[in-house]
Amino acid sequence: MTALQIIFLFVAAVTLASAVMVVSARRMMHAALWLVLSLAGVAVIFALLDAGFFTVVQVLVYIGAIAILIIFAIMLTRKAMEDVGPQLNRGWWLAALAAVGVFAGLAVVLVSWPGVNASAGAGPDANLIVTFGKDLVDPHKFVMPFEVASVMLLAALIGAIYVSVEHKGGQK
Amino acid sequence: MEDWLYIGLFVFISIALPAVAIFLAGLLSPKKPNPIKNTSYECGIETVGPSWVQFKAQYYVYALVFLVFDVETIFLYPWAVAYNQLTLFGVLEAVLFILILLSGLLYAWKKGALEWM
Amino acid sequence: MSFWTDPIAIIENLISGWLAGLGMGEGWITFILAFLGAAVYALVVMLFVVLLIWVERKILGRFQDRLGPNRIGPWGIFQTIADMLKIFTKEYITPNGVDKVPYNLAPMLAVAGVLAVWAVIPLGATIFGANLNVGVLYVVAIGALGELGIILAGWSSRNKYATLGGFRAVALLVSYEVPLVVTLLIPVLFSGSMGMNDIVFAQKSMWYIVLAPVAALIFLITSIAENGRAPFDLTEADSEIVAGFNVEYSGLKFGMYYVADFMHTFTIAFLFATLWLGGWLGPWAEKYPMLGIFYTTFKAWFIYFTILWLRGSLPRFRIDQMINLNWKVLTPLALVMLMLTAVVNHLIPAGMLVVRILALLALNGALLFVTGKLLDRFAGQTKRVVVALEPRPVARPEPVATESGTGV
Amino acid sequence: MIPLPWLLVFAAALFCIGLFGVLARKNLVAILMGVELMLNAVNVNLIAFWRYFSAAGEDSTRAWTFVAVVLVAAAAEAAVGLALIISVYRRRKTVVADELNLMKG
Repeated sequence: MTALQIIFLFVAAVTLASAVMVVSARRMMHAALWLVLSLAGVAVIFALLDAGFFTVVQVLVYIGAIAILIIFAIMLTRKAMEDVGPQLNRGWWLAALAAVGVFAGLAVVLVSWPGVNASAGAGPDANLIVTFGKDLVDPHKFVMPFEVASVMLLAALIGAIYVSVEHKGGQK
Repeated sequence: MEDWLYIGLFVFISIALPAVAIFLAGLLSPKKPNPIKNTSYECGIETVGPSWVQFKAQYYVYALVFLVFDVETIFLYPWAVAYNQLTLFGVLEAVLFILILLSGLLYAWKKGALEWM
Repeated sequence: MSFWTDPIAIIENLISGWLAGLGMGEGWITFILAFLGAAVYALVVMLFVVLLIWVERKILGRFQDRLGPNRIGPWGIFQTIADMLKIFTKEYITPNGVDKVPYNLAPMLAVAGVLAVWAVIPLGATIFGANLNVGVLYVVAIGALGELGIILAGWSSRNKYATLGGFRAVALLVSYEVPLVVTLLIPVLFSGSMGMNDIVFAQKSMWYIVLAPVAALIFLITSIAENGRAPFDLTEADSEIVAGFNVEYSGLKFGMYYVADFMHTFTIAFLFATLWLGGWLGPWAEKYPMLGIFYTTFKAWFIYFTILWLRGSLPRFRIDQMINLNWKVLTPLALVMLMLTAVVNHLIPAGMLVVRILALLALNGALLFVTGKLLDRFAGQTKRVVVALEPRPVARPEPVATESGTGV
Repeated sequence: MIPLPWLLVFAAALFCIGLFGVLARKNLVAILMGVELMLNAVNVNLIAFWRYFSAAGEDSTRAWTFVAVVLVAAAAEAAVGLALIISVYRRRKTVVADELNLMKG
């Protein structure tokens, strides 16, 4: 076992444990903090896979923006969640059963899949970010996703602001 | 990979360093709590109601606009890195990208979402 | 290569040779070297803050026509050490009902969010932590730790002031991050790399402050705001509201916020020097990397003094002014600046440096001019809504009617 | 290098934990957090496949574009979802999924 594998196992264990805490913590704010730890773990795994750019983006977008947004939303809707009583549905065991079932199914499919024993590729060249940037605005490659992403962000912004800004004289 | 090892260690150390300092100071410092000392600080007045107050939705809107502009970095930074090797068309594509985002900002502005209330 | 041209590399070779002599594997040597390097670097930065607090107090004292610290040691230079010893022996007061783990974690994260930035700041041609190929984004991303530290402090203290102060602070921080992120694209765009050291190398022909002064200005303003320094210190405007998110902290836990604040200021100064003033570039800097440290520090010092100067001379903004400044001036300006700079810079063929400088300077001048005109035009139109109140009784010595009718 | 099955099993586990959160939690914000976990698992998978199966250069950027678009989708989903939750909370004073019955006024 190489050092890389040991680090991976450790990080994966922490990530999964904090993910479990996210779905089981009673206090919403604690769940959000566990979510932050879990997202950070995923960021480290990206770094282990030589995708440094996405490590940084994961921290920037998920921890810096989405987690903060979630924390704000928790604070805004706080009265309803005085953190008493069960935080799970009555049928939570059904959900657990479904999750375990899906996991078992995925595991079986993955292990029986012939491609699973592939060895790692050559690894990324140092200039991959440059190539990525070029391809993003190349009309023969990914200019569509590029522009669609900005339209999608625009739509999200307009929609979210429309919903969340209180209308003057609107129904309360 | 070596760079990332260094970064990981550096982040770990920059959390550990203040942690060690705080721990050491905890050993040195006196511990004499009493009920009055341990109450929440509210300028000498007794705390009324729950101390986790609810706050304005306005903060949420700022965070929202921030999120949108933050995600844009995923696309704009690689574009900026490749900038010197692009054609004019490639540059104009990104200008269009920014213009679309800018129109979102203008919408938020017109809607009054950016006002401090 | 003698000891004085590049001592870091020499020491590194020395240690790795010694470790190899002990029969260690390649991986362990890399690990130990990285660990030692990071630890020493972080420790030096932390200790530098001690000196810096004295400098800041001294300079600020002069700005305000006082002497500043002047009792302990020559020119009061050991004042911070005395203060440090004092704060080390202060009691930690943990109020009832705090959420223990986040409460204790928050000051550490606040420091870490600033300290970790130093991993990518180059001090000389060969003296840097890591020339990460996503360095600029890393600097922005690691700031999220600081935000998290503030939000945790505000929330876990279980105090109304702390909660409101914390969320107010974070709302301002995230707001100002938008123009910051957009402005940081400019050096990346010019140099074609996100690595900090590559950006410094690319400034050999011309410093970026000459090519994009407006971007540099926006960077300076937003990073001061991110730091929460005067004139943007309204998150902990101690003369108006209680200190904000860190109100329930005491002893060294409070001290950590203090350290983070001071360290942030001079981290900004170094970042500014690296991104806009050519970092360690200077005569013979490439041949003798140690000279680079001197150049960077000198340039950063200049910016640091400017920040202190602003702190000493400007009054505090109101929160609505601060929000308006960000969303209605800086953000649109930064976006327009980015688009125009990208297009204009692209139209000029490579190699024509003088033309490029002149064109970009003209563009920046025009941008500033138009912004100024627009601001003048709309200056009178944004009125703050003031609730009209009945005239309130004012406590002033009214003439009291006495029997003789003269009053007092 | 990390064996591919480890990565895939890890991603599957993360996905299923998220799924459990979505199905079992009462609070709408918690459901959204579950969705975020699932999207993260997707990204881990995408990056793993990129690392193992992409030939040098050619289709690397395709995987990266995919990941970037997933990130955008996650951000847009979080923004709109949380805005809706806040709006619902303003009208109904609850964010518990079971108590939201739109048929009753």
